[in-house]
Amino acid sequence: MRAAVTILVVAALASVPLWLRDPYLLNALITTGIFVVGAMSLNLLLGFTGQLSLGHIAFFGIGAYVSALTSLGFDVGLPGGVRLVHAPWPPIAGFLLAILVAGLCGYFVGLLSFRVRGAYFVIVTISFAEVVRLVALNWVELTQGPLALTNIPSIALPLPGIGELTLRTKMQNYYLVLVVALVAYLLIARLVHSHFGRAMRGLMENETLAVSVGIDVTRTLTLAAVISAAIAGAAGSLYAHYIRIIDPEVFAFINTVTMVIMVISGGKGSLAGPVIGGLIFGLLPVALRPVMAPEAQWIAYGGVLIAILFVLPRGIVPSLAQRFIRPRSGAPALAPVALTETGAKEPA
Amino acid sequence: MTARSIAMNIEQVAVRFGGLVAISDMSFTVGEGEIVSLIGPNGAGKTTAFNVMTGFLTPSAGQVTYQGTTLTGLKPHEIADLGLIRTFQRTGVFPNDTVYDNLLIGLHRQGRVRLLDAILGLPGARASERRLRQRASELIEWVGLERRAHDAAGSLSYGEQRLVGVALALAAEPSMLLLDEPVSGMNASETHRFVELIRSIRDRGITILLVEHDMPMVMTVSDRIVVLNYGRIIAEGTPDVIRNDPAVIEAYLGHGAGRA
Amino acid sequence: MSEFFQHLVNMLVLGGTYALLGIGLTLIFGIMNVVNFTHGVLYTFGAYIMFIVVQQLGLNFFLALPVAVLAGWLLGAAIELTLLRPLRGSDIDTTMLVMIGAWIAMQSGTLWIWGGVAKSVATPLPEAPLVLGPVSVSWLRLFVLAAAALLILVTYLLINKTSLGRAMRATFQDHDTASLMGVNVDMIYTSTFAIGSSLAAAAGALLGPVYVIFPQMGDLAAVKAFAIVILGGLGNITGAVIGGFILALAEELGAGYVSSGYRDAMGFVIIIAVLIFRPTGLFARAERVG
Amino acid sequence: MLEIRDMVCGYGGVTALRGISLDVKAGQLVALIGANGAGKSTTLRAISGLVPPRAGRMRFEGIDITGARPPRVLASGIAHCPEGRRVFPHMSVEENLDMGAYLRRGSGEISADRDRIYAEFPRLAERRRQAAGTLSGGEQQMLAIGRALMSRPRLIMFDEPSLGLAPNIVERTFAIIRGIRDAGTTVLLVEQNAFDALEMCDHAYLLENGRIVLSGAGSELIENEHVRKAYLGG
Amino acid sequence: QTIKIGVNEPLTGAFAASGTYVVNGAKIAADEINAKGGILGKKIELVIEDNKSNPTEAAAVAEKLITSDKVPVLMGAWGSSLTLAVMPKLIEYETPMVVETSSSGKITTTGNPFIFRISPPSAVEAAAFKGIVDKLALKKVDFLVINNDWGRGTAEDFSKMMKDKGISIGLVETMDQGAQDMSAQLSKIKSSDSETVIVTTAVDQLTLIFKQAAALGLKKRIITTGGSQNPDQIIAQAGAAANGTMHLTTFLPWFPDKTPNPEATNYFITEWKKRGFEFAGCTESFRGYDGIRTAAAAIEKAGKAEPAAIKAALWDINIKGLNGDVVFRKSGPEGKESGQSQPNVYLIEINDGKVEMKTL
Ligand SMILES: Nc1ncnc2c1ncn2[C@@H]1O[C@H](COP(=O)(O)OP(=O)(O)OP(=O)(O)O)[C@@H](O)[C@H]1O
Ligand SMILES: Nc1ncnc2c1ncn2[C@@H]1O[C@H](COP(=O)(O)OP(=O)(O)OP(=O)(O)O)[C@@H](O)[C@H]1O
Ligand SMILES: [Mg+2]
Ligand SMILES: [Mg+2]
Repeated sequence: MRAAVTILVVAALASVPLWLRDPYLLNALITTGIFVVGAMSLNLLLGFTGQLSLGHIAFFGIGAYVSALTSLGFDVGLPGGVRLVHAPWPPIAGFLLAILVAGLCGYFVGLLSFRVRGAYFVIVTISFAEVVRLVALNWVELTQGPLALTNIPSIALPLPGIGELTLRTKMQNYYLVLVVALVAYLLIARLVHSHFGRAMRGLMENETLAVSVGIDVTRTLTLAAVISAAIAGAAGSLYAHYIRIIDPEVFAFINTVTMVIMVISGGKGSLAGPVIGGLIFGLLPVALRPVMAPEAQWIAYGGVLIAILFVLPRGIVPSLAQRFIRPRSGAPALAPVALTETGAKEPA
Repeated sequence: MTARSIAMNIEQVAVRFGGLVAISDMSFTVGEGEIVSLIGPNGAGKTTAFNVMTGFLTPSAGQVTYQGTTLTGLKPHEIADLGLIRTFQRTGVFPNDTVYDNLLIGLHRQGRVRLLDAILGLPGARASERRLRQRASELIEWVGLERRAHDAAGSLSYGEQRLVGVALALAAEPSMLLLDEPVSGMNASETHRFVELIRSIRDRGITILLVEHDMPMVMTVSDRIVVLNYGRIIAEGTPDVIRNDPAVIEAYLGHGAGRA
Repeated sequence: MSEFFQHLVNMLVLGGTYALLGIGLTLIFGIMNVVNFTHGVLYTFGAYIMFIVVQQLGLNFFLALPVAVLAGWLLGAAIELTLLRPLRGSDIDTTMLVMIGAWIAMQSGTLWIWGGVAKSVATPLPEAPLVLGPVSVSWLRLFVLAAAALLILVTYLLINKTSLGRAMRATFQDHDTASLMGVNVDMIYTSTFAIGSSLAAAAGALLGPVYVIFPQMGDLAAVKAFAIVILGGLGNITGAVIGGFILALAEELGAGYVSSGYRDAMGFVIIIAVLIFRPTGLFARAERVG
Repeated sequence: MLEIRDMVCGYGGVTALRGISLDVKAGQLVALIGANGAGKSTTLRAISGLVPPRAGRMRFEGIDITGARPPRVLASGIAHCPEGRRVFPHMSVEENLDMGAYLRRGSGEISADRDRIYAEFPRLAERRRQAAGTLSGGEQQMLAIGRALMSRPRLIMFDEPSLGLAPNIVERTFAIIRGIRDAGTTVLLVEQNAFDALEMCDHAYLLENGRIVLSGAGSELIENEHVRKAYLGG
Repeated sequence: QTIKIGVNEPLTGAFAASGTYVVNGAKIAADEINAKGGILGKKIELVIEDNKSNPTEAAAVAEKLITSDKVPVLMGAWGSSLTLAVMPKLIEYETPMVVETSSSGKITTTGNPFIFRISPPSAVEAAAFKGIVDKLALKKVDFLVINNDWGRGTAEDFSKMMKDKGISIGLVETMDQGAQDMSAQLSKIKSSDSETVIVTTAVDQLTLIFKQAAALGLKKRIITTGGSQNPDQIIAQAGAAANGTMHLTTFLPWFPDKTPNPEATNYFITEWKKRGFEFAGCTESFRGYDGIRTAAAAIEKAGKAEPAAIKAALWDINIKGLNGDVVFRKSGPEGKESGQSQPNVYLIEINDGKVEMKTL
């Protein structure tokens, strides 16, 4: 049953470019898809470990820059008179490196997250993103700073024996994003349903208790952070090669906020949540654009967001699931946390 | 008492919170397979001692060794990996998960598989998963919460949550169990049943260190009792000795405790 | 050397404004546990009230301040009643997202009403700065510093020394139990949010004339306020004040002696460093396990 | 004094109380006993207004308090010392006690009451300035009891007050409870320490699965075969 | 039946104020043209879209304008990163764009033959300033610039030009776009040994800088560049603090007679005031006006509203813009050159709250 639904949804998504001819809409779908991948990765942290990263765009941006620089090449001076010169590599190498480097950054931020929680984690992530943004802005020799990296090549897939296929058209890019999104989805799904996923949930709900039964906080959180960052890095790489210009504005706070909106409105901690939330809030601006004044579009955007949460406070997917599928027996009606050990929780 | 090998050795442990001395110069041992109770007035430092033993607190002085391993510097989960598992004085559950899922989380130590196996869903990972589910059901049955297995743990009554807490500790396969006031919130009959439970745990070779204010229970179940007052050990011995120790009666039992 | 003293004076003045930004948020975020994305909008709102009263209505500058505080209070109460009350008991992330929605909508509303062009407010204070040897500082900023000190003191006393303040803290630590103590928790929710909002509006009203007034002015202010609150420890007013000065010091010296491009990075690096060594902020609340 | 008729109560999809009727007469000490999950705490929460009743009526001193919110219930004279301590963790011991007197006016009397509580529980006096969240379990329990006493109610409800207290403090706590009853305050007591509770109460109710299955004088219940077996460990 | 021109500007977000000004200027141009009967016998229609000050959106907007609205020519997109994001789309759909504000050198040097820029990149501005430099007797200058392509580019190009003239360069300080407190940077500049500060940023930050410099007792000559100053807004908001500051600008709304096309300037200013806009907006909005007139002239010259024809015609136009002749010269790699026109540059000074033309 579930498998059938999944296949149906995937087939529907795969068919879109076959009947949707409007390049503008296809473009909107592609950029939305890229952000949906970012949102899925954020959901792994927020929804399954309870750690809200408000600097998630840092990993996305790092992925974008790494990928762009790998495929464009660079020549920078390092302290001590050393010059670091890199000749352009194929974009696909950039894509893989983006995943690697973003994952590595996730590792360090994950190590930090072992020390801080809740609000403190939030601010560390915001700070991390800001510092990365300022480095991108000020390390002009490497990143060209505000002058932006331009002419980033499109991704080319090596076809063994034939040569390579450069993904230039919208349809090609659409399928590329779709495939990456599916892989990310499956990876996250497997992870959270495994025993690692349970460890994450345990930490999220009652950390003291979780460690007392032998769950390793650092390892679990770092693992989640690495995978989450790596996926975000992949999304960033797709972004760089699709938009083909990248400047420090990619690290803007509003981009993180967009991902947070996608995750929470769709339903954090549910696999489909960020996809649904992402599609809604990725495409809502497209729908609003022709019908009202620019400022009004934003007001409507905020209004829709509030309205969704008023009707479905736990996010679209979990709230609907609860309502239509099976009323979960005895979900605590009074806040049960107040009864338990860790008492007053810090805000996330 | 026969010569057993020592499971846990607490050597001259002291804990201070700012100016407040919670424990000073505490030393005692717990033998393998023994049931030792740690009692004392409120605020004597019993829970603090547990926190030191399980790595939640670093002592200001002294050290604890468990089965020959010095615990200093180990993190709580590493200590748990040695088989030293505790329960909490107040309730401790994963409130938004069902009782069943709570136990699956508690079975973490049994369910370790390689990340890649889990992500690829290899047979090893699946078999392990089946074993865990089996064991979780057993544990639920054992504490008598079958009826509540699929309710969120946070929606259970106070006493029921405490039972889940004990089941969680057992799920972690302890070689030594530290129980912090396990029967508070249970009535006499429930306590009786719990005593049986503890005995059966001990019979499986698990060492038990118990903190409890329920004197009838402590007196019936303990091999040996250590009494703390203001962070110091003021008495140590068999239940009979402790029951009649004037210092203990004065500081802790009270004169009406004869019924114990 | 004189440059150093000038930086120090700048730091004092800037720190005062940061502290002011921090205390309003420490009430709402630190005590109420609402990740208040509208803090910046309320700050902006206070500044626009100042603009309306002084520039458009032509009324007195000093009169405009209490008006802005009152307006902030009313708007805050309205937000609490319409947006937060219906979601009482929901997840903190849900309320955060509603606040994000309100932030986006209200900021665009500001843009719609007043346009994007920056406004400024004339003040009756002398334009020529106060010069003390090698350092000089504007009278307006000194006034802001003094007003900030006053507001901080009043807030401190309110929270820590009055029974209303105690009820507030109790409510957000355990609201069922607080209601068992006879606290009207609905009233506390509304008034805490309203007081926090009025402080944000006060900050905007004071700083609007120092800087310029435009729809996004609150964004940067809000980010800094969050950093300050967390640096000082959630819900800790003294901590927020000290956090404000630390951030100001880091920025001044960072810009003065490291590189102005990394000025804002300094503050964030400090935050990361502080949290590595003191994971619960500079003034952590005592906690225990078991 | 307190009169409950056919009260039904629950959480979400769960029904915890299935029609409860009980009476607490002025000046009495009434005990409520029952197994884990029987609904004892829910009964107290319903009375104090934390959980709205789904059916039934409640009257206190002749006034209908069905569905009243907690502050109103407290103002009408009923205090509730909740289960599981529920101290305000980031407030000091002293501030916690002052919260108990939130609705009272007159600082002189309040501080006299506070001193009385410090005298009863010297441990709390030693810890006056300590954040309540860092107190030991038993110390928190003492604080919760003290805080409830601070409101000077006409009816006070205790939910497992002896939980986590040392035996000598349990004795003292029961003495205090008897003392306030003797001084004219009505008490509704939920206790797992069923023997002591039944021994000192004037009247007792036994709750099972959300229903009252037995009621009578404490001594009657102690003698009851079912009670002995299921609750007294005998 | 109308001829459409796509306008891709920031109407919300960080650059909303400027983008709105530019659009207002554009509307004046369109109305003027239509009042005179339009072009090729048809009215022109501006299809205005908000790019939200966001590069991703700017690219999406370009896509929409070209594919859904079928505009044959665009104007946009204010900020350099916004314009740079649009550029791949221009190549993809072979549609030309008139760039009215962006200053990044990259825009015309990376080989995009669909770009026609009427705003001066900082190198052009620096070259124009060259003549004035001698007369000001500069010795040592510090820079305080906004940390984006515009500020950084200005610091770079002006430094180069000044070094060639033997002027020494002191500090180069930056500030974040949106930063409100520049006291730290100004304190540093205050204690440096240069006599002049070159400041490049948008008008809001300029106001703040003047106020804060006055508060700090900074007594150096301040010269601003970039033509986004809105001196009137500065006078209104910074008051006495603005006195003595000098501004390098490309448009002189205060002295219509001194502009290259007094008639158009007068018309534009009258119309601007008639529509109730703030006078201060003129120095930003005239670029929208010139941009649309440029696009319209190209359509007229092309004789049909088709992208390829318009692109070809853009090379041939010569109109008198508000700040000089719009004539495109080739810039960038051979075979794929972009067009760049050279506007005039003037120096003005604020004295006693009035704008004066600096005669040197
Ligand atoms: N984090 C802390 N900060 C300050 N004081 C603390 C902290 N933790 C414990 N204490 C104090 O140390 C003393 C010992 O506390 P502990 O919890 O160990 O007592 P206990 O013996 O378990 O008492 P109980 O039987 O009441 O549970 C208490 O007086 C308590 O107030
Ligand atoms: N917050 C809640 N959400 C959902 N169900 C709840 C909640 N609190 C209690 N219940 C359910 O209501 C029933 C009665 O609980 P109650 O707490 O009244 O029991 P009790 O008699 O006080 O038990 P104990 O002796 O264990 O404290 C139980 O079945 C419990 O699971
Ligand atoms: Mg204890
Ligand atoms: Mg109960």
